[in-house]
Amino acid sequence: MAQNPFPLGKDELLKAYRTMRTIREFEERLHVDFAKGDIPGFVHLYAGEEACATGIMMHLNDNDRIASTHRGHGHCIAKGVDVHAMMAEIYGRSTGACRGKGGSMHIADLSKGMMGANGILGAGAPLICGAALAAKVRGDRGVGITFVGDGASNQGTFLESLNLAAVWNLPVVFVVENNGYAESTAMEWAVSCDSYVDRATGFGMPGVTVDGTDFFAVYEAAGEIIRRARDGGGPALLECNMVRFYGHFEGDAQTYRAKGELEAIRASRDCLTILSERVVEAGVIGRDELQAIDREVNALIEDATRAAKAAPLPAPEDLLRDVYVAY
Amino acid sequence: MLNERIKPIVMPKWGLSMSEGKVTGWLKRPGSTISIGDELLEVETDKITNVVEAGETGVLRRVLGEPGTVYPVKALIAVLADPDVPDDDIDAFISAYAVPASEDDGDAEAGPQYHTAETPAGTIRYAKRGETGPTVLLVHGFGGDLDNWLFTIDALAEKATVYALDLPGHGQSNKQIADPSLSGLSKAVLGFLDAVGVERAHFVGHSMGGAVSMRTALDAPGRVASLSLIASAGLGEQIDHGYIQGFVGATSRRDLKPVLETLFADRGLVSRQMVDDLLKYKRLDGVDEALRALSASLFAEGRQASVLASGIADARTPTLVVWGEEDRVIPADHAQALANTAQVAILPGAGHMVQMEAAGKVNALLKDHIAKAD
Amino acid sequence: MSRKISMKQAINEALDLEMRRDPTVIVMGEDIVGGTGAQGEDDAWGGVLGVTKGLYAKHGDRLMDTPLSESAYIGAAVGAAACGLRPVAELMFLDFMGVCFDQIFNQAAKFRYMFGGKAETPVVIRGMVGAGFRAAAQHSQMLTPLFTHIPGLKVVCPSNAYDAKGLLIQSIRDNDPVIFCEHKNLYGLECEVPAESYAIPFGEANVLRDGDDVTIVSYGLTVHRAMEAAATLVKDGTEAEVIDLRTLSPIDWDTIVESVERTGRLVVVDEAHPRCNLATDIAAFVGQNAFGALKAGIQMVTAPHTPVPFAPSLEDLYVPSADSIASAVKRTLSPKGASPRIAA
Amino acid sequence: MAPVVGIVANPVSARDIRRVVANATSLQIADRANILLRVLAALRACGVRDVLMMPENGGIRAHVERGLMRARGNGASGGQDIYPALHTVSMPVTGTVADTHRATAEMRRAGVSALVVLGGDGTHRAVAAECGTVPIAGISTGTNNAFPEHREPTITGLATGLAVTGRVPPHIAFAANKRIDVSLDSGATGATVTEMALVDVALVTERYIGARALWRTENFRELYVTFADPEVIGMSAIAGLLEPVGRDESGGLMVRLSPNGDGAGDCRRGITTLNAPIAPGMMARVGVTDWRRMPASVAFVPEVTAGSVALDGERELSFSERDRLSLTLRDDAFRTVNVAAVMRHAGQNRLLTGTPVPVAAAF
Repeated sequence: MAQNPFPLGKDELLKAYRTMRTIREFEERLHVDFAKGDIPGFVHLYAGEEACATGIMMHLNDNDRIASTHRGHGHCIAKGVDVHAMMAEIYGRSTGACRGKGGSMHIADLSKGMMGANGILGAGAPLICGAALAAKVRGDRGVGITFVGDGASNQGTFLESLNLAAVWNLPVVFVVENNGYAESTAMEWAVSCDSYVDRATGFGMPGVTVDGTDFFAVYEAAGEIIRRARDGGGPALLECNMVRFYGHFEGDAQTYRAKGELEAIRASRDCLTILSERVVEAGVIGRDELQAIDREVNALIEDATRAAKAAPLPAPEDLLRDVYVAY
Repeated sequence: MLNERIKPIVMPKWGLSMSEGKVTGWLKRPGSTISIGDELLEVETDKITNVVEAGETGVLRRVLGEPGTVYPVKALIAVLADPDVPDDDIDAFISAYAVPASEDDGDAEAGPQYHTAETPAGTIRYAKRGETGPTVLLVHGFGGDLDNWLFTIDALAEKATVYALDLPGHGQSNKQIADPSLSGLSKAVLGFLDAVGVERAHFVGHSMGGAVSMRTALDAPGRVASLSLIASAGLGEQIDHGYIQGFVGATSRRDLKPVLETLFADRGLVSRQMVDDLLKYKRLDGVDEALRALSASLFAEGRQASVLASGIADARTPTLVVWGEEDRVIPADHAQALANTAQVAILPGAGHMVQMEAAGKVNALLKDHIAKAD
Repeated sequence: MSRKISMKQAINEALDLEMRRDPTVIVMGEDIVGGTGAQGEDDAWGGVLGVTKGLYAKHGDRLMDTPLSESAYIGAAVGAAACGLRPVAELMFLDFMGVCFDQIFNQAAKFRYMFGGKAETPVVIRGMVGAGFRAAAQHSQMLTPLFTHIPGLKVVCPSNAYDAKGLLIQSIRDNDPVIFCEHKNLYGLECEVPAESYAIPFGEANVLRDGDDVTIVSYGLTVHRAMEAAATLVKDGTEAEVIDLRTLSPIDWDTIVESVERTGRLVVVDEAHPRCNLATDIAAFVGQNAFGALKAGIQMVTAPHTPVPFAPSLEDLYVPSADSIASAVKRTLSPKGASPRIAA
Repeated sequence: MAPVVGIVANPVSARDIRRVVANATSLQIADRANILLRVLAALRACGVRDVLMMPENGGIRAHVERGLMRARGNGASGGQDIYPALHTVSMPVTGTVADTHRATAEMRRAGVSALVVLGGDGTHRAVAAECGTVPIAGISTGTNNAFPEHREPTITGLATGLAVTGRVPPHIAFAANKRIDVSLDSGATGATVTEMALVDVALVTERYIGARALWRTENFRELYVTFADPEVIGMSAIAGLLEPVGRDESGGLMVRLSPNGDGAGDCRRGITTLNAPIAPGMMARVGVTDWRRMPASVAFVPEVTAGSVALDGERELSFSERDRLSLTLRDDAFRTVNVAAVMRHAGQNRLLTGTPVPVAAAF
């Protein structure tokens, strides 16, 4: 094997690949099963964007908090939420991460620092300011990462949070996942100042744009930004330019896309392909090793799906449980 | 126009915070001949309703207090006089009567009505009344405080120096109880006496306070001049577990009121204010833990852990045992444990809070006992 | 030791004691310290009406001035609560709820349920409510019904200093989000309050006055109006039982129903607007669960269905008065009391 | 026919990690648009009536069009257009460097007289790769701006306008520039990748592209520069602080760097350390082993066998032991507008006075 030229060890590279592959497989499976009508409600898939969640989360521990979006499966998996519990949650089962009461848009696991996917766009930003404040008050060097789509970055909550984080010098990283579309609306039209870095600059914090389909680009930039935040350097914004392989939600015909757009991005901007080509080409990881991971992930998702479908529904009395601490 | 043969009956002052009372009804008609100790009327305060007993003899010549009307403390509500005192004199007396300025108004400005002492068991709140005669210490029971001696302290203070304290975990004393046993409480009481410079006192203990007093008499006999045990714990195993559990567990008026009613023969004596005051006490930080620790230590599983009767019988400390016949918390027959060595009085028509329900009789017994033992 | 202090002092004291007891308690809000970053004194304001005055000197940076940015800092308080702190966020006037309600009703109120009972959000949002302060339509509302409508929120509205201290301490210790409504016209009202810490449990109404003829239920400022009304009704031989709800979520249904079962008559007084408020809620509950006990139609005394007017002469008509409460009681006592009336 | 000027304005320059690690500039989109408007006004003042612009979705064009619209609307120009007509190259937008390549090539085909470029070294490099003989007028809006000179853009626009309208002779108006060609033969595929740098080629041991920017000096190994200017930022400064080499001289400089930059240097191997501004706001100690002149047209094969090639401050290519890398400096590789010379000439010849003195009369 060649000398490893990457900023991560082989085990870490394998872990990153496994995470990205798990997200991809999880989402692809949901895509198929949703079309069959197996899944209640609606789901927003993260496929295509895996490098962003993974590149960032590789720098975090359970003490660091993230606030996610409606498109949260990838963040959950990368932050270490149990895949079985996630799948069961999406199927509305009692074994789900939220006992079947949250669903796809509200998967959370606070023990892993995952403060919840969020159905309200932009709502995670103030929450993560609070998480970062808690870390600051405790002095535990924890950081808070909030993810926001290009569209929700227009929310007042997000902009107010940039200001609050700067004023309080909180260890927060605002990650803008720019997949070009706010639901169906082009980012270019909906975001007036055109640049997230400009927005960050306006609030007195640095902003960085990286190619969100390049795991290493995200990993490296996030590493610097997170380390800066941990060291008390304050908040920063990270824009990841990336691509969404599916619609806003499942069932979206994506008629707003240009002809050939999807085919083109799948061919040239698939972050999983980019990563695996890079590591195989460098001779650090063998293609067979990646294929072995693919098989394991496939089995895991298959098992999680089978288990979720077989899991018990919540009991009727669960309807009234956990509204308050007691009474 | 002082006429010594005309004796005013005034609105009594029960306890430090009482400033007024409502006449709820007269138990004697005008013209009745009154003896000392006769029940004259009922007065309701924001804390409690009780009977005003006659302290003098005479004919009830005038009844001035209208039922349902609130009068300030020391307001003239009736006049006693011998039959031969002319009506004109009585009318003149009434028209000349002026409510003495409340001494407490001045006191409240001059200094605190309650005191605190720093002791090894923490801050202890206490009240002190009287300056002469023997020293008396009043020790309240489980969940009580020094206001349990509302009708006792001023009566005894006429001829004694009376201290009443809040035990640790109670009233406004420190809420932490380092040692929630009778010995622990006894040490706290002795620590308090040290802090206020009292070497020896006549102990008057109610319920758990009786057991604490007995424990002290056994452990430090030199400091206990006599024992007056009122509805005392420590004389038998039995105790109403429901009361203890109910008292500890209650967090609302609805829960607490029926519990408190078991303390009295006359359930009607439990006023809104009494319940509210106890709830306010129970809500204070540390109280719940203190009460639970005490009940676990002293009354676990509904039995009293310490029975001290034989030790006290042997110790020969001059002892008075008083009980309300209708006590539903600790049965009155526990008094029999000391029947051979102590003066025993079982009072009819009273429950566990006999010193409140039959205050006049209990006070008379206490005065007599303390005078004899001193 | 008990002594007389105002409701404002009682709230200050509750915050002080809880910050002393628990290092995870932090207090934030606009100008709660005052003058942060400015050249003048530290602790320049201590809150717009001085409720938090002096706490900065005792607790330093655990008192945090915020930008005028309710959505961000209320959300941050919620997020910090979900991460182990016990933040008390002052929302100066609860009328400002409009700009940050999402953080409260979609986030804080839902975490426990939506995350399957695996999240706690021990946050307190406290602020001023109520009319009578000449503060006009956007600084005077009693928005309590908006909050009681939301499952997961607890709603508290004390009527006096003693309750304010004990309920605020309970709110801080409670593991659910609490909206703590402080009637600005009660801030100066004094009563006996122990210096020590104590917590008043939620869901226990306070019966301020016993009576067998009619039950008057209220909360906040109008409790005092109800007591005034009860005092005047005595002259007619009417003894009113006055119930101060203290907490609106949870609400003490038992005390209300038990009282109505005894009195047979109910007057509910609510400073909120008349539609879908606490008065209608309680009236409906009693109508459904204690109809047999009722001797007369339930009367509701509320603010009118208008914004709060500015002109003092109009605002004085806005808040339910002792007279209007007494009249409502008389309606329940008259033979016609049972007939329906249309409220203003 | 009036000359047409092409404009390439990169909306995504100055967005990299150096904002975080070194407080580098982040020029706002609105400011880039304002720069463009200033350039356009200067071009129009010199008689340029048509401008061809690269399409982009980063917002620059939208801002510029808003500015043009306002100028037409507010009547400040007294009915006269103060801006040239703006045309856009018809091509799809990918948001990548490919857009710059394609737009440059299209403009060259369309016959533009000069290319005004807004961006950093990276953007200029992309334009230089495709511009052929069309001169470049560079405006710095990037991070490491060694290549474009720092100057008020109105002046750059003015000089460009004067140059393309023939009011300044070409031998004064335009200057020759150097570049380094990089050729990488893949040992795995046999394919050859060629790239170029305008200012510097740095070989670093990191073998991944990542966030592209260079800031970890311990990984620096070899440095090749077209000019070594102690007044600029970045890799060129390292060379410039050792031995200045001008933009107009033939050949460049080659420097070998060592990982032990921090004083613990290995004296036996003749290592010295240099304190250099390697990025905006970032002074760093760099271990220097030796340096020498890099003559033009001679292929250099580096000693480093595996790592990444950073072109003008950004990691672009990675290579391994199996690959073959060579570097060659070219003199006279492309042309730029010599703003300083043009403006000096304009002043000396009073080109902007009401009745310009004929160029010839000045001599």
